[in-house]
Amino acid sequence: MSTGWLIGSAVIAVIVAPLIGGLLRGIDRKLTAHMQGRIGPPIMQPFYDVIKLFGKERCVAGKAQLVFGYAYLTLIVTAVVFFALRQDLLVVLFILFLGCIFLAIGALSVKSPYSQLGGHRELLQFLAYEPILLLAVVPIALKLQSFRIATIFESGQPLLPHLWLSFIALLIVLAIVMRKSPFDISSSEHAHQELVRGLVTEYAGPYLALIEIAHWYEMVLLLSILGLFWVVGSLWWLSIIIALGSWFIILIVDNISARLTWSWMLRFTWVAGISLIGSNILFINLGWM
Amino acid sequence: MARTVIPFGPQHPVLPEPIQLKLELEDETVVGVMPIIGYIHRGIEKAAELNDFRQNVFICERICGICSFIHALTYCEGAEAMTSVEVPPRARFLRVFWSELSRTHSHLLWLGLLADSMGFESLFMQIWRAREMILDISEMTAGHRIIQSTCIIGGVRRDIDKEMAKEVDKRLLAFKEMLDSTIAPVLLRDPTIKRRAVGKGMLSKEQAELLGAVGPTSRGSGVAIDIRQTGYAAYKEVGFEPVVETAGDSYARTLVRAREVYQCVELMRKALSMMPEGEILVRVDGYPEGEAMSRTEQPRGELIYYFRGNGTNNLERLKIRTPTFANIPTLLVMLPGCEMADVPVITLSIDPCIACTER
Amino acid sequence: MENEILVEKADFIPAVQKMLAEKARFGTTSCVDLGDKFELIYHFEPQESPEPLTHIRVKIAKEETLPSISSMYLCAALIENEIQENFNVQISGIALDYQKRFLRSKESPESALLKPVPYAPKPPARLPVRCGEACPAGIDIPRYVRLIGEGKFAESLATIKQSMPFPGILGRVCFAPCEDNCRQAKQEEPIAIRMLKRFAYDHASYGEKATAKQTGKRVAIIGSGPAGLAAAYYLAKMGHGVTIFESLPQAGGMMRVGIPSYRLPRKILDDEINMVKNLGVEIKTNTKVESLDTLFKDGYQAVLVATGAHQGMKLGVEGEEHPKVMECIDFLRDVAFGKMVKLGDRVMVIGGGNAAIDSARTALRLGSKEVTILYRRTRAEMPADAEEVEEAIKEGVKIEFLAAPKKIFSENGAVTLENIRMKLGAPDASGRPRPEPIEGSEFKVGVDSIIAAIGQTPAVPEQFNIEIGRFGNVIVAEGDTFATSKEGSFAAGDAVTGPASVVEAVGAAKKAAISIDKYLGGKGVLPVEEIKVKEPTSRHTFLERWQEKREVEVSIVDGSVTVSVEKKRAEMPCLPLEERLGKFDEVELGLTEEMAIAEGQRCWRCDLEQ
Amino acid sequence: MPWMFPTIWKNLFSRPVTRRYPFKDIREPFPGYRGKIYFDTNKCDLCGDCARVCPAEAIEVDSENKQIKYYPFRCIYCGTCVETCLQGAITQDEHYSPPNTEKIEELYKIEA
Repeated sequence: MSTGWLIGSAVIAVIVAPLIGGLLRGIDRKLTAHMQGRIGPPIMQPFYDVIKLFGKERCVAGKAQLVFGYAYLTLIVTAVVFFALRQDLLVVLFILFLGCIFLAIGALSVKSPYSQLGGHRELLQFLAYEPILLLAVVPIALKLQSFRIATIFESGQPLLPHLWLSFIALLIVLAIVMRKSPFDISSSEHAHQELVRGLVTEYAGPYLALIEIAHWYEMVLLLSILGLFWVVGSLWWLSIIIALGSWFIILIVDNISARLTWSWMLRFTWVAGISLIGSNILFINLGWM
Repeated sequence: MARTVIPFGPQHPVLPEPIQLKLELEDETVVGVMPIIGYIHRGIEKAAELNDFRQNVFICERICGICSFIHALTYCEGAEAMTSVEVPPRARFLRVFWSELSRTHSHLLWLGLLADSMGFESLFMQIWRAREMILDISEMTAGHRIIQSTCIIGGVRRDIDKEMAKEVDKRLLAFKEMLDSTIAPVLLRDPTIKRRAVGKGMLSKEQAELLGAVGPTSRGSGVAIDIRQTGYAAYKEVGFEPVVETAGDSYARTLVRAREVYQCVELMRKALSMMPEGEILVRVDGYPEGEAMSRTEQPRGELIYYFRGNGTNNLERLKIRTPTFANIPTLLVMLPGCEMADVPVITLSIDPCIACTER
Repeated sequence: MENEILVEKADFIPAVQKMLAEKARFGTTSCVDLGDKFELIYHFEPQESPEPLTHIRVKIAKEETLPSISSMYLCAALIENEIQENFNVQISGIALDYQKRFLRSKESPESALLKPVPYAPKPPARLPVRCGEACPAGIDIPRYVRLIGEGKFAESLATIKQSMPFPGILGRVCFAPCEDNCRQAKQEEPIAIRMLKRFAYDHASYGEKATAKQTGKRVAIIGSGPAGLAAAYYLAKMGHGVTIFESLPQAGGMMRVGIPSYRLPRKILDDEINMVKNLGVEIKTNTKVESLDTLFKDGYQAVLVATGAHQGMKLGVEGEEHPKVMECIDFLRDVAFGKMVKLGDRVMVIGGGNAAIDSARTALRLGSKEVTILYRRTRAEMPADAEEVEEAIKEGVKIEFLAAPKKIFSENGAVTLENIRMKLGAPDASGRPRPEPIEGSEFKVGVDSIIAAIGQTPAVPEQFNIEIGRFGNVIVAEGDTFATSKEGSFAAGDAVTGPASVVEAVGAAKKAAISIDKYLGGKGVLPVEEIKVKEPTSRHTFLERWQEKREVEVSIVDGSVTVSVEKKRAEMPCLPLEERLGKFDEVELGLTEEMAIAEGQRCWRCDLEQ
Repeated sequence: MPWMFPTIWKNLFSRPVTRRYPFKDIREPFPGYRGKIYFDTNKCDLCGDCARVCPAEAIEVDSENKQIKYYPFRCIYCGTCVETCLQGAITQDEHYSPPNTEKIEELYKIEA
């Protein structure tokens, strides 16, 4: 594939990803509302919210927080660009991690106890899902002998039949990144939680909007990684179905469970995630998958 | 370990009423708690001294937005005792009906808030959807959804005729059906709910007695105290057994309230079916003189009114002891040692009604 | 209102106390401003809720102060506080401590009430521990060690007493298999369990309370050694009439005649024997039992043979009958009963057990200048306590390893011992390397006396008419019931096991006592005093506890220096060496209180480990 | 967790139970609902009973100027005035009184 085409797709990705992300958030809210027997907000509501936030007064608790907020957005966008350029999957993930750490540091740079606790919990959350995300790449590399996304496109055969265990582990990660029950620990989706959206309590106005947009990027990036599991072959459109399907499963789980505590989350994600991926790696090495 | 003081309230999304809990945290563990009340004092006791004693019903009714009928009932019971008025039997049964309706709606509201504090939004919506059915019955029978304003000194203002009683019965059965099919199984079985509530906020029986806990808070710890046993209104005729759980944790208090919802439905149907024909209101001629004490069981526990009249149109003194006021000290026992994430659940488990507390 | 109680200010608190005594629940308080006075009405609900309320009314002048009832009804604090604020009523005693614990008033001190209830109020199930399993008497070791660490010495002593009657004796002479099995020894040094037992006995007192009703049955016990005394103790507590027959002039058996008084002061021994006597046990000294049948004829329903192992083993070398050769057991007995024993300057002790060490140290105290122990193997194989050996060497005892006697004869007026050097060979049945003589390595030593301390065997009179085992002359007793071949007679202690330790004898005697009780128609339940102590409810993990012990001190003065402090095993304070010789004063002085508490806290509490 | 699933699945494929109040699908109130208060200026005889019984002091009767002042934002819609009025001059209909951006008061000129 030509370089020009790749760069073009990267530009398109940067523009389209937040649109998809916002749209998915809108549909998410609508579907959740319907599951609860409500009408719910209009599908475009997330965009209205962000536009309204941009129109608000610029108010910031500390300059450092601002820098970290921007760093978060920039790094996430960079990760998306690298993904679109079909670069090394490890590079994409590590840039993503760095971005998330900046978000937590941004929260920790403010003195508000809510923000502090939120930042602390975000780090714990990070501790819970990043190892799984990182480990999930290993079976892919084992299968294809390369960490490059381009290789997945070139391989010519879908990954899901071999790597469905890792895929399930990634679903847990998706739930955490989307901040859904039972994992909405650091900043609950609705502020009805002891920390009042701890992580972003101290962000307001346009800066909150930036964080929101970065979340959209993050979600789309993660869904794309899930989509990689069936990106080739004649049924390439299955990749979109898989990504949206897993997104829908997370919505369902969100609606049928209560929020749990961080200690439980840490235990669950580590035990479930690592054993799933570990057995996947084992099975690949044994030649069963 | 890092020690932080988190101001939980006075404005907090989990506790939509103004009470402040200064939580002392060590990392995520609560080591100290300091409840601060007094943010919405409204001087209702004083207002009741200045107003006509008949008008006070409507003022007392507005002490609390959730158990308003029972406040009115308690006031009327006391005022009737002072003016030596005999309430007609039909009115007494109607009072039982409405106060149980009030209790049902209060418990459902609380169960919904509990689900919300656990981040279980769909259950919250489902419970409030069921509560809507109760509010419809309230609107149908009393004319308003929450503040029914049906109880006045001497009886009740509205009657429930046979046709309406049939309709109410039908709606109550539909409500029970909804509870059975969608809400009760989740409350009783869902592992995520149990994980959040079982063993959290322990209150032993001795502590409950010593700290003067009332209502479901004490009944969740195995203290079988229910003021309805004294048989005010028509409770003696209707008859009932208090709901008691012994575990003493947040889950036990949840179960007490959930079981009481079922009990309320039964009591309402019983009251409607046992209701005798006759008057619903008698004329009140006298003026309050002397003293009286009236106690009722509010959804949150025992409610005490003390009256003192001097034969004029106004009361000399009205003293109100609300259940949440008696239950707040238990928080000091329940909260220390729990995780920060459990604070909303434990705090809610006493069903704090701050508007009541402050009066 | 009905049920009014009008009281004056002075009678107010008594009236409320009366309500409290009737278990009335406090409802609320109303206050009315009467112009020049306040009237306060306290509403109470007597016991059951359908009863009418009771109202205590009290009038006070505006400048007067009313006592608070919040010390009786904690829940009243909030209400009284509110009244105080709204009406300016002066109420004494309520000072709500909002900063600390909200409901603490001046009168009610901080109570357990305001602490949260732990979810699992029951103490965690305890695990079997290696020290406890190693103890022949089955003492709850982790518990008494913990209680000493908590400073509860009396409870600790009671814990020991639950399973073993002689903490004073065993706190001094036990060979402490528990310490060998202490798990902490793998990481640090073992807990000084024996020293703590001694500490508990020295620093706390214990009254015997649990005694069963008299059964009217009578039991005879032959021998007043540890096994006999322990069995007597338990049988007496189970309500039987017990008589002990002792052939020696004083009770105590091997504890009196085998253990020198610098290790076990006679006062302690006498105290413990008196403790048994006080339970109603009769001890007949200087009485030799000739036959068991006469005892049964005398009206005893059961007999316990606990004669011990008092017969020294023969050396089996040429010239053994030499008058200067003594059996160690005879030697120690003579010393114990104050007979003058002339040893001379040079003493040779043959053997490597505790008896050998005891003999050597006793010899030193009797004035011998040069005491040598002859042992066939090396120090690692010595059956004696390492500590005892250490002390002996400190005191000046020489030990000749890898040598054995070959011949004893008189030469130039002195006894001469011809010895032979040994080397270690293949392990034998006991697991120790078998010593093999090296040919031609004989050497001669001239000494003044020789003490043979190579072991003892029981000497059971033939008239007892009970079955004797083929090896070692011991009584054959059934493993669980301790019953011998003769109906109604039982045996325990060294007489059954061969020479062993005090604690093993006590452990066996306890089981024998249970068995005898069952034989006599009892249920075989040992009467045990209940101990009321709070069990720990927290379960730390092993790792956490281990790290707890290593305190890290950071000095800020000269930069950052980290010092890790390791808590060492307590060292037993001992009599200085120069004060030991020539006297029989107790060598070990006992731990101080601080040392004992520190030692008790050092324990890892493996029994609570998750 | 699975116990909630049938409910949300059913909800997802059925009509929402909420309404777009006050724009669409407004449910008619039950008969007997205590809503807005109206004064019949023809029937009123300015006796002032309603003002006396009103617990919220939402009605002021000015007999000199022959007018009644009614404060809807004080009113608690208890309906006591309706029951009290001997002339039957006060009526209450079954609709909520609409929200407003300012605290209005209503003035009734009595003709009789």
